[in-house]
Amino acid sequence: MSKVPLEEMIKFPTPIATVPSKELNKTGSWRTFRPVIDYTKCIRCYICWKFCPEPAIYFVDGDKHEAPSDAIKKMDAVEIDYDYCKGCGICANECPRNAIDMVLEEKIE
Amino acid sequence: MIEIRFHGRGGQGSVVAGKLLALAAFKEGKYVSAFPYFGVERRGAPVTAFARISDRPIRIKSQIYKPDYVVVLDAALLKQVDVLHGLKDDGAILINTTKSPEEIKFKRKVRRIATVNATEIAIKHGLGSKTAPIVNTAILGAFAKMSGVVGINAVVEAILENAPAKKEENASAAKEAYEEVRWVE
Amino acid sequence: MMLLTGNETAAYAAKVCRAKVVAAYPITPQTTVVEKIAELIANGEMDAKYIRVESEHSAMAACIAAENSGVRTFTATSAHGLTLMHELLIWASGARLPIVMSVINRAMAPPWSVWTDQQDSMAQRDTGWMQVYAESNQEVMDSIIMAYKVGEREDILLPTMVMEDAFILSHTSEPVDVPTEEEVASYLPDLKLPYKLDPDFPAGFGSLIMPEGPYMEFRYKIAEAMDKARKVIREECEEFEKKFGRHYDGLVEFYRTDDADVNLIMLGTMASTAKEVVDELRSEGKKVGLLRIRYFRPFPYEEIREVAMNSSYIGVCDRSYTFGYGGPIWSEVRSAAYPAKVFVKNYVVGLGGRDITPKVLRKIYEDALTMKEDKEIEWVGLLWDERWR
Amino acid sequence: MRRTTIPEEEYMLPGHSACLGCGGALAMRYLLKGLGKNTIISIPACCWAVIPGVYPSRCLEVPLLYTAFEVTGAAISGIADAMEVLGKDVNVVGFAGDGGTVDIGLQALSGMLERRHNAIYVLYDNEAYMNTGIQRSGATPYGAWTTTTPVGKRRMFKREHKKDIMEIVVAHEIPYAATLNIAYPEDFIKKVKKAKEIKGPKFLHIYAPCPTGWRYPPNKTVEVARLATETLMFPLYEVEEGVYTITKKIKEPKPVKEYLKTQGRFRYLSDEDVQIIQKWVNHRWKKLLLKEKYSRELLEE
Repeated sequence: MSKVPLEEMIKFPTPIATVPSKELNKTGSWRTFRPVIDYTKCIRCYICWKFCPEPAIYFVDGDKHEAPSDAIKKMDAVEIDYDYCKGCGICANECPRNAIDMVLEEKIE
Repeated sequence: MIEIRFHGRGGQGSVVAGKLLALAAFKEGKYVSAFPYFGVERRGAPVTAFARISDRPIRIKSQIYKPDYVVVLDAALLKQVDVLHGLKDDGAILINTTKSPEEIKFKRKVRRIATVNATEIAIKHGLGSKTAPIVNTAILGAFAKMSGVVGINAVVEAILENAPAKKEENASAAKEAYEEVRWVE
Repeated sequence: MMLLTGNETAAYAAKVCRAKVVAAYPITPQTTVVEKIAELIANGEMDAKYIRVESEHSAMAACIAAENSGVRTFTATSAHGLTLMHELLIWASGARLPIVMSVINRAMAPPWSVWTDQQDSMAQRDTGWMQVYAESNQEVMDSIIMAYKVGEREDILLPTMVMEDAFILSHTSEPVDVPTEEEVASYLPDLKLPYKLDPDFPAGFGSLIMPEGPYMEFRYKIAEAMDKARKVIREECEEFEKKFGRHYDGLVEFYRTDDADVNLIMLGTMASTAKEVVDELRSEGKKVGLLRIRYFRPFPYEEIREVAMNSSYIGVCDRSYTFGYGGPIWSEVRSAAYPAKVFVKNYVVGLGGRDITPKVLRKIYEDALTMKEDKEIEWVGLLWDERWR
Repeated sequence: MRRTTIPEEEYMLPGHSACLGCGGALAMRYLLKGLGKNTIISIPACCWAVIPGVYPSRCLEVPLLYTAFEVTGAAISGIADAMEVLGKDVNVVGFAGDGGTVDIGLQALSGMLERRHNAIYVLYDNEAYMNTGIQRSGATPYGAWTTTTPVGKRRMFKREHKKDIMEIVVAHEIPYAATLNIAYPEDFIKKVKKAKEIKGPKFLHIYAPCPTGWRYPPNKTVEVARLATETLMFPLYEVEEGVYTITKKIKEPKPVKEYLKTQGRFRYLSDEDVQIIQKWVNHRWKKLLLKEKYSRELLEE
């Protein structure tokens, strides 16, 4: 699983872990359900970002996605990093506008 | 090698006496070691302490069973403890007592019996209290004279350097006991 | 020169080695080590933090954490305290932390006994700690200084326990040459770990490793370091002599072994007493010698093999027992001596502080001189009485 | 443009190995947001010994010293004092689970608090030995199924109430102790920041639900956590120099049944069992209100 060669791993006399987990472990492969944001409903309250235990939700420029109103569109939007999202569904559960759907991965094209 | 055993009670300073004696001999260029009875010391209970003095490095690490000298810090112990146990046939004993050496009788032969009233000397020099005088420095002065194992000057020097308090008084007590000690052969 | 007990010596050693964090819990007969350290700190003679932990287990845990932060640490314990630490002893060596600890060898209960016995430290021989057994207070001082020097080398990075026999050293005053902090500093530089806890170095110290990961490789590195330490200790003894003028043969001490037919092998204070017995027997024309093990870890198998090759009979004195088959020193000596065709007999002595007198040791030498091969293991000094004193 | 209610800086990286919906992962994320980069953390055996991933993986942007199960208190004592020796002002933090805190690590915790080391001890409480696979701990609540309190013919679920670690800690008279809940990140981080500014030993008790061990779907972690406070199963309060302050006032507490029914571990409970828990909750809440009321008088000293 690890991409680090054994020789490289034993450069210290004792195990001292220095490689960021995101370089080693794409936890997106754990996912059965994928959270999909409906940007027409999303009010950009960032509650999903706040409660993500990975964290796998990040901010992007507001113009990048649709929005329910022009005022909201001025706010930054969020995207889900599917490389790491494990699909726990907390975001969908906590979303005050029901703007996140949990879609079965196998149905995703 | 000379081996010495001290008899006292927990809290009387027998262990310190052993250490001061070793220190005095060490100052005279001798090899020394000093140790307490390896056990659980309780205040008031009879205790022993030991010292070895030698011209050669001391390699023996076992206990002392056959001392050359026995030093008794409290005469009451004579009735309670077999202070002569293991004392060599040509060994000698020093006792802190009000009695003269002639008055001390043992069932077995002892080469030299010495006595000194270290209690009186200690009280006179203000060491400890009347009911709990600290006699360990006085008795060392007497030991220097009766044994010749170590000189009084070295004893005084060791006391001056290491007595936790009343250095001068302790040294004076040792010097006085050095003069006062008497013995019979 | 000062007249110091073994325990006072250990405390002074921690001071002159500039230990900066001391975490320790009191236990008889170690207490005077920590009392002395507390006194030195209280008098402003020692500049260190003394963490008065609530157990020996926490003592070692705190030392591990402090040492991992890049600070030189010291602790001391005995018997039950040492065995309580067991888990963390393995942790310290696995984390490659050159902690130094004074161990006052004391018997394990039941029944309660506070006297000399080496079961406590022998039970730690697989923990990855270097182990050195002193026979005098001066050796306690010198071994602690050298323990930091050897342990902190980047090619070693292992912890060391320095043993004193309970009371026989811990509470016995002997003249000790105490070097100054400056003298020691010119021999022992400040601790410089190649890695330490630092907010600028976000790393996980000691994380999980799967069977295919390098767990085994890291264990091999400990073994390599321990093997290397054998050579380093011999070299450091020479360095030490140059600096402080006191000679140590290395991992062992040879005492009249060269032309001896019968050699006894032992460690700790009994070896000191045994030298008197060797001289006595030599004066009677008996060709006997003594190999004193200083370092039990790393184990001096080469020196032992050499002596075994040149002996007609070997006796090994153990002050502890591995219930099941012989004393630990004996079984290791026999394994190291193996290529030599020599009988190696085990004498078990001095458990629970039972005195090891010249008479006891003479009896053992006399038994060995008969060169009988009928009995592998013998307990000497059972049913103790006047005969042995 | 954006406005967030908690700091944006992340010191926990994705790619870690926590279960789906792990409350403990959220606890760490918020904790580090409150503490910042100048932090050293020590973690004993617990879920978080595994979450950073297999060597050489790390998922924190601060150094992490792994330690043995029962030594968190001692380890942070050692680090805190070493930092003082080195003259470094660093947040020294222990981060342990409930077993490692209220059971096997209690002695070391008590020692660290009593000696008043300058460090923060964080308990992330998932109410059982989860890393080893859901065994009962002293922090497991009454009525919970675990693998060592299984429910067979004999209904052997845990019959003892949760150990009150906060009161044990407060009895050490430390400057700051608080309860935190991952469902209330703003309150959570406020308390972390407060602890950071206080010198001496600090204790943070975090409620960190575990979908795997509590038998609820992972998307419900925040919901379950919120219910714990809304039903007063886990009230939020802080104790500063002995003075209690309830930080989340619940005007109309929901019945505990609302909370219990969300989790499979409580599904064996009869109405009487639920009443036992409700009585316990009511009693403790009343006690807490009294503590708040009477401890105020300490401020007049």
